Amino acid sequence: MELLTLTAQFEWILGKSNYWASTVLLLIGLHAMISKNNLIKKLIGMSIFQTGIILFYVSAGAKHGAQIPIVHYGHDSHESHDKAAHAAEHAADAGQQVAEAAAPAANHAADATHTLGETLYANPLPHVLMLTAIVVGVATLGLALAMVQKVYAAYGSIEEDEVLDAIADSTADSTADNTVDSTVDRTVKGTPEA
Amino acid sequence: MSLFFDLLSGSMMITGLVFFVGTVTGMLRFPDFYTRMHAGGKGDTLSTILILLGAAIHVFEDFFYDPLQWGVLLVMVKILAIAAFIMLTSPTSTHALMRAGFEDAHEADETVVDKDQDGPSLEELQSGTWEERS
Amino acid sequence: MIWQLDLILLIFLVITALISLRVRDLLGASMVFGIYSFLICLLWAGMGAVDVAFTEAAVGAGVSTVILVATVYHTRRVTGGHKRASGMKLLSLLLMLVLGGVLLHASGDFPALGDPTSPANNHPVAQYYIEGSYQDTKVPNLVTSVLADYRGYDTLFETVVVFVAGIGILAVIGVPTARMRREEVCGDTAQFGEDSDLIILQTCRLVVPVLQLFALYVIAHGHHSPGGGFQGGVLFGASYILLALSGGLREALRRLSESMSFRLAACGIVIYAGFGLLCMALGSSFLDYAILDSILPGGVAKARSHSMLIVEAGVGFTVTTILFVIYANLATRGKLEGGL
Amino acid sequence: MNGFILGVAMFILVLVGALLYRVWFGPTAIDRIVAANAIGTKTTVLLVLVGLLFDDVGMFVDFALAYGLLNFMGSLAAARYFQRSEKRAEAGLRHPLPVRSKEDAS
Repeated sequence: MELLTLTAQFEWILGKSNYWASTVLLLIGLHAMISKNNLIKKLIGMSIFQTGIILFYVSAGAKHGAQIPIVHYGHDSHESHDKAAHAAEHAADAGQQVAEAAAPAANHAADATHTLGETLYANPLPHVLMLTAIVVGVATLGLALAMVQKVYAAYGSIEEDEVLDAIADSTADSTADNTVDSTVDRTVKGTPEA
Repeated sequence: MSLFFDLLSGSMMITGLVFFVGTVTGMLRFPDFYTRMHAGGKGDTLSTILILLGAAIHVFEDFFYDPLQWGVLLVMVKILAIAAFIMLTSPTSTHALMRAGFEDAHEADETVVDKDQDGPSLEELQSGTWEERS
Repeated sequence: MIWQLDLILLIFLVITALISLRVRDLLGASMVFGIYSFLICLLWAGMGAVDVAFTEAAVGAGVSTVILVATVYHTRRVTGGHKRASGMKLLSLLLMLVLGGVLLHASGDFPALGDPTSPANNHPVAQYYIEGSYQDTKVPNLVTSVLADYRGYDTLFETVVVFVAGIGILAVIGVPTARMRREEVCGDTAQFGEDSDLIILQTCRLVVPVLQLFALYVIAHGHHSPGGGFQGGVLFGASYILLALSGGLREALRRLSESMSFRLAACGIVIYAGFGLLCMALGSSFLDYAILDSILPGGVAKARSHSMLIVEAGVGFTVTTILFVIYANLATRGKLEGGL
Repeated sequence: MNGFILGVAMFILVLVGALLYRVWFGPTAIDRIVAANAIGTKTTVLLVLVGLLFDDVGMFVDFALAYGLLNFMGSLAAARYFQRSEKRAEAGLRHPLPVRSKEDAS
């Protein structure tokens, strides 16, 4: 392993920092899901785990010096790449209108964006995947929270060990615990601090 | 003229930062919930609005040199709208939190209670036992 | 990419994650999780992922914190001590050490962050989305065109997952008998915000209409700026949640009842899937909008653009209503009255 | 000017880091909520500044506006929590807080 200069080392660290952070977040979330006793804490851990994964994907699609993945097509362009995209658009329009006659021009414009396209815009694919993952994540978080409320209504606690004890007690009784019902108010059963 | 805009927006941002430093100092150093809320409510709103105004001026500079860019003007209006909504919502949340802390029976630190006044104590107000003497 | 902000934000993120798991007051932990979501939204904005940041902004500020607080309200606020967690903690730490070692070791083989020539960025599919999608669809926002057009199947079934989550919540904590009583209660005219604070009520009266209008703008303008069905839907759902927080859940349910919510949610999916079937009926494959050229004006590319708008509206319907249903059920333990 | 804006953004971020002290050690839940409120407001500002740094504010200002409209929902929910649990206690229902301790920070 060759020795790196200080700036090169710093750049190496910068190049890995997002992956490290996502690893750390993954581990924090997973650790919370395994070892925390409280169910809501477990769910917060699950959300952190999820953001760790999202961070990994978004980092994989990031590019240095790239624009956000929205094409500049308007008239408010200063930079040269905007003009190139603009020209490409015009050429493509022309290519559509005059059909095959203008095909070489359109191809040329496509080539112009091809060279720029690699570094110009951030990679949109991970963004799409993660965007839906966030909304689905909050829907599943809601479902999980509903289950937590149900567990509390049934066993009077959201601490894992207390719930397990309650389950063990109820199975130890030969008679099934019929008072555990969704419609019954839990004041009968819910005495968590007893 | 560019220098004028830069100075204007820069000075607004710096003023906002000064107020934000005040906010943070207050929130870290003040002794009890009510005083912290005071610092957090006022300084935070004002500093946010000032920095956003600075950003709006910075955006307006582009429009000033090229008045055909109506999109840029729209962006400036949006930034001003953010400032307006912060001005609306931030005091509301301060009010809600102050009320919540009051109802949650938080105690005031004794160093900030004015003992000379002939008014009710915080406990009397919170428990509702105090009645105004006519 | 702004690496200075990036680096600080990553450190803050890890700290905030640790705090939110360490705090034993669950209400505090929920709010700290809100801070976590603020910071991660900033991180994504700093990395140029504006659509992801928009979604996180709407979800983190508007929905996830509120539903966590609602659950804490209906369960317990303070977590107890650890009776037998210590053995599990040790095991977990050991596992984390092994897993962390493996993952950190593997990260040495990753391409550097922001490398434009990395395999993920150099893949022909990603290249095609960047270069060809604007010519294909005339939609400047590449994320929207990939979301609603190229990856239409994926988005359709993600929407279905959201819908199924709503049904699942109804199945888990919905209380059918109380729900029938609820219909009668709905009949009488409840005063708007009878038990709310005046200042909060008036502020929300100003904010809610603006928020709804803005949500519609976000859905409609998603072609040209960050936004789209998911973001706008979350904002619209958040506006109903805000109405419920200020004026009472009863008021919000009077505007958008639960049965109507589910009808609209199903409607959204029917719009999306029906549009795909329409493409099939016209002789192309499912969700291939190019064939709609014969119905919609403006050429093939414009037909795809317009189709995306309709599909995004369907997504918006589903997300709006399901998020409101999630809040309404979690805030009241499924009874749809009383509660938070 | 870009360097200046980056400096402003970094400065705000460092101060947000100072607020994390209040989040970590804040003796009660409501202190944490106050800090969360301040951080949420500053997030809005930082989003606009990041947009200026990208030289493309128009794309960032939309969700900064969404934050401006939404970031008081968390504090509103928390405030409603306190108000409602107060009412439940008055009505003689079982309070959701078994122990109403002031030293709930671990």
